[in-house]
Amino acid sequence: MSPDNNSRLQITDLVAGYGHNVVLRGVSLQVNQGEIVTLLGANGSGKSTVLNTISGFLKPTQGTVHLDQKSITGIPPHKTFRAGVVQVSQARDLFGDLTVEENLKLGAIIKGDEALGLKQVFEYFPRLSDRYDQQVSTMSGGEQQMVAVGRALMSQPMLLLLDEPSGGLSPSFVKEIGEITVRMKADGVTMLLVEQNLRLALEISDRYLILRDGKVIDGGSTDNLEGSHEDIVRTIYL
Amino acid sequence: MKLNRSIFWIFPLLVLALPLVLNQYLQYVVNLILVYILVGVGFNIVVGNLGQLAFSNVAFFGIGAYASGILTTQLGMPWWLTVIPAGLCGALAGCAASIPALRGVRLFYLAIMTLAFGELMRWLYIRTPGLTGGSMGLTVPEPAVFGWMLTTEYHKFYVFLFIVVVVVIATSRLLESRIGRAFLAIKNDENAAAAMGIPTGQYFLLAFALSGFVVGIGGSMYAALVGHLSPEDFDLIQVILHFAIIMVGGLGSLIGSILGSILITATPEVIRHFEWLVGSEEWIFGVSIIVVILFLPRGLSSLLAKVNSIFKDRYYRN
Amino acid sequence: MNALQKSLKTAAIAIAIASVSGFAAAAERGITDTSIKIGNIGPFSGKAAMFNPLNYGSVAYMRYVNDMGGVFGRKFDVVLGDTACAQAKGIAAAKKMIYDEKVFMITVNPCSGVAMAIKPTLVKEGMPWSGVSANPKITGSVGSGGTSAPPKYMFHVTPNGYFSGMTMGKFIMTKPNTKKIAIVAHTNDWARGYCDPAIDYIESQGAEVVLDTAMERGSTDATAQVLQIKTKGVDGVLGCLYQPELVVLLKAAHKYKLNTPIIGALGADFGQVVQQVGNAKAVNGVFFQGHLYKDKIGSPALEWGKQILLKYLTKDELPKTGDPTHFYYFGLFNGIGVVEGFRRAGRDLTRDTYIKAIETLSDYDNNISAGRVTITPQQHVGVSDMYFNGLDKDGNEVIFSSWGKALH
Amino acid sequence: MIEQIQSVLTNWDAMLPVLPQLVVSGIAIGMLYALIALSMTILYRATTVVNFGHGDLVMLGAYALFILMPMVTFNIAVESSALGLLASFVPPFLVALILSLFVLFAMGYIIHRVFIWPILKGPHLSLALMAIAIGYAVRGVIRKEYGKEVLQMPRPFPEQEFEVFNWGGIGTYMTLDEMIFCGVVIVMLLVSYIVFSKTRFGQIVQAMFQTQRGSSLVGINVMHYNNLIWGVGCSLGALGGVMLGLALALDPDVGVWTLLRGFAAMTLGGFGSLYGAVIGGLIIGILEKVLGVFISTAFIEITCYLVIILVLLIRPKGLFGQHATLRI
Repeated sequence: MSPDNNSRLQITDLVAGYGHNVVLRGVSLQVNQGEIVTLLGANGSGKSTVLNTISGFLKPTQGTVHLDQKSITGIPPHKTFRAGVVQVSQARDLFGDLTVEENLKLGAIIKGDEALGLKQVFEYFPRLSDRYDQQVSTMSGGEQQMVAVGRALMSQPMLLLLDEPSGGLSPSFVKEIGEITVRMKADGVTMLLVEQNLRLALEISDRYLILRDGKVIDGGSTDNLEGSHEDIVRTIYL
Repeated sequence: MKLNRSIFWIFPLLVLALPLVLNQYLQYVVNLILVYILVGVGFNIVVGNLGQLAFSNVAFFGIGAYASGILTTQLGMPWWLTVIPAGLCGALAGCAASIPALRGVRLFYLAIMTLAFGELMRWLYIRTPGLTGGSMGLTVPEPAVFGWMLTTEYHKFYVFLFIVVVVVIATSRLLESRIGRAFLAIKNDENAAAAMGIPTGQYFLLAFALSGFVVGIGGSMYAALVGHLSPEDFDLIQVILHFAIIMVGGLGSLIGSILGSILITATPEVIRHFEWLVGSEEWIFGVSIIVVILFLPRGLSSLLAKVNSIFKDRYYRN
Repeated sequence: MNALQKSLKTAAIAIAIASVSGFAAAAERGITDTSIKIGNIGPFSGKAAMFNPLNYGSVAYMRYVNDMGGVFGRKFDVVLGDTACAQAKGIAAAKKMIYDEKVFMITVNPCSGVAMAIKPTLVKEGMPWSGVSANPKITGSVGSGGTSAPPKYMFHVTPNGYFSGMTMGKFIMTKPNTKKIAIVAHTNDWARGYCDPAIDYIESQGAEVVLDTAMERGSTDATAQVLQIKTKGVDGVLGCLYQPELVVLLKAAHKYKLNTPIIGALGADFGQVVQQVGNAKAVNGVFFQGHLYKDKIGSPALEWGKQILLKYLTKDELPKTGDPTHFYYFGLFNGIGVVEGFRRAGRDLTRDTYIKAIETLSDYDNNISAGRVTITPQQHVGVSDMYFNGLDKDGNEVIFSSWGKALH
Repeated sequence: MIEQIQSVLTNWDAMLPVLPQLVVSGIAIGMLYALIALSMTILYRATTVVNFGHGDLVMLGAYALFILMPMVTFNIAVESSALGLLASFVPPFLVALILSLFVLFAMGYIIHRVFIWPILKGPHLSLALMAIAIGYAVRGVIRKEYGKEVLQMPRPFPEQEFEVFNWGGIGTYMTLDEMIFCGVVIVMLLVSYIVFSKTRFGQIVQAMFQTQRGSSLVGINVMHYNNLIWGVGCSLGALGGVMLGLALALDPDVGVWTLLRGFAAMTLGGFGSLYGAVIGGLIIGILEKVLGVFISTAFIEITCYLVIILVLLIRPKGLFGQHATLRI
């Protein structure tokens, strides 16, 4: 598969794992500019591992990762960050004792326009501008998720990796996150998503990919799937 | 290769013949190894099995040694009768050392606290000259067993070997039982263990007391072997030694404790063999530990476990 | 190797040796016609390594004797052993010397704890031991801090802690109107080995030890000690301290204007202490340091010793900076006595003849120590007096035999 | 014990006038503890690793200066170039000091990069023992080379004492050493306060203290900054070592002594708190002196142990501590 010009992220035959435990056994996928792609799969199918390998927390043993036709295979997280890949991890990994302001500003400490970033983040999350001085560890899960996404946006990333953005959130927050994701897409942010909430995932994304046993086994466009998710559920779990 | 666990009996049987081939110097080194096997086994209960970073081991060791020394010199008891009381004194100290852990002091806080406890005990040995001989040290009479004097290193060897085999087997049984599994559960996730209904507090106390008991017996043997106790023997260098034994051998592994004590006790003697290395012991020791941690992070026992799965400790998973 | 092979080999060696020498001496371990094997043990590593020069001083003298042709054609084969000043390691070092190296005798051994721990083995094996450790219990007879006859094979050529400590007491008591004494000591056997006999002596003279304070190794400040001493109003201070802490004590004493004499034990080098205090006024008339030699270190009378040390020790064995310190001469002192024993024992050397020879040392002038060496079957400590370094009014180093009285 | 209490009470009148002196010299020595605790805190704060071998690196700092000093002096004497001329205006002690701080910075950087970073994901115990073993090896090398004698630190200025104030005829004194120590520590405290709260570097360190993975997520090169911080911690510790060397003498065993005092100061002040470490150091310094005089000098040694045990039992987070994730 040769990288085509429209692709933002191109992964080819990725093999990776922890020690002797191989998790990814040849994953190939592509995310185009301005697109939202969702990775679906059962627990342990390797979804988060894909994100961690892209952002450099895990070194692949085989395969390549290209961002805008440039290889970012196996380089450490701080370099993938500079290249423009920013991950919002499942655990969020926020700076708990620091304030919302400090967390957001740290998002742009290495790269990015701080003022522009703050303006953007407060547009998406007006609620955060009210909580500017609040210590992050005292906030609710949904608000923390907003800070995490906001922090990731501070560096104006080329590719945003979102690991279960709706995980453990109340329905109203899930809805809000969904709406914001759509708005970010409208603003041209490219995203690769890992999501358990099928409804949300299919609602916001352009395409979906199904991962099982460390391989992409199915995928397609979400356009003509209105209402009939059973096939997908069957592919994921059976 | 299929091996039966009964091969563990071969080692003590093999070493029975050691006095025939060793001179008294090498026999002394072997005896010292036996002492440190108990130290390692005891230390490992708290550090390896329970997963707590407690450096109180040296305190147990010293208390055991001094208990034996004081009972023989002050009360005139024969040495063999003081072994169990020395263990009990160690166990008592273990209970005391578990108090911070019971109060929720963990990790590195626990480490420096128990470090301070050990140093405080050393201070106490110095400040109670009436009992311990103070800084001049306490000369312990030649050990006796049932009226027999252990005059040579060979005599001491058989008695020590008997004690070590009994204690190690008992510890092994205990760690394979429900108690050992509870330790393991606490090590892996304390909150989950508590949620499963394991009374974690009791097991903390038990582990520390057990560790103190085993190490206290080791201390008693040390008193019999060395014959002169001085407070400086139980300082922070000893902490490093104990720590190195279990890390080099393999955390939470009985076989590891044995291998570790053999290696750590024998290394200085190997260096001693090369006279031109005189005075280099410290840095060689430091560098060797660094190398082992870097390249063999799970210790020597992990090497053995690769050779044959029988050497894998059944009560330890990482 | 089975027992039969072993005994055959031993027999073969015995025959070989016997055929060469033809003397009974061949049966004695550690000696041949051309060599005497000596075990030289001490803190080559560990926290008392600053006493290591004691080992090298003895080594230097034996190398010198070897260079002069040895004793009756026998040259010293010195084996070094590290005790790290810790019992368990020290016992290993000593047992290796006895059972593995099969040395004729063990010497130097500065650490009392190790000496006490190996004493039973030495006594059992009849292994001669000439040490420099302080604890009077090691070789002490009734007259030198012990409680019974001295162990047959163990002796000090040098004074032990009992005599040195007592001399510290004697020295301060010769100062007129001395009634109250304070002690500052490390909490180890070395320090107690000096200070306890001193306390006994002082109390036997009707004076009072009003304060016995501790100063830990590594202390950087002696404010508490000095202020306590000051509030007690004492007439003299005995400092059983190693060099760094002694310097700290002297600095603090000067800072708080404690104008009381401070007497140091044998744990420091006088010249270095004066230099390290960095202020002659802080030392002059105040500080007196135990001294064993017939003249000042670096004086012409001891030049021969310095030459031996410089010639026979390698660069690694000598100090990194400056001349050999007091401890090197202390080692020489021990080495000379040990070698003199071999000279007196004659050609037919056995352990028994060696000890008998040592016990003939009487008023022996070794050309290094101030006191003459006398060892008798009842008394295994060679020298029973000590002198004191101090500065005179002009700031020159002087050796005092008692308060205000110079040796020369 | 009862006897001692009685003797304290009877000596109260005699002792009381020396109290100001005890406080002053307690502060002076406490500043030294504070500096060492500060260097350990900085190291811990960024990397959340506690360096059990820190004492020996502190010791190494003093020896580094001792070793470098003759080289520097020699070079300045020989060099006749412009650089040499320039250097001749700077006292050789200062040159050697700066060089030794730099050497220790490099040591810290390399130690973390080569020995600590590869095992960072391993068990806590490996980290603790690794740090101890590094310290032990350093001590062994120094002892092998320089252990046979008591070496004296080169002195940049003569020892002198001053009467700070006089209360009822009893003077309170301070030496020049102590004054300079206090000055240096205060300056260092200010510098680290500014660096940690006002600079970008400080923000990054702050972030790494919170979560290292989170710091990676915002593009911080965690390994590099950890290395740097180890370097900074070690060179700050080396500064403490130089002072220690001036106050005592060069001693390869000073590490253990240092480590426990540093721990006590950190514990009392609260782990991770910079000013807590300093205040903890001062309190322990004063406490040692006061207990040493009013009760017994035997208490000087155990003050720090008692502080550790009591603080952790009664108020584990110390005076100013905050809870944070610990990685040993």
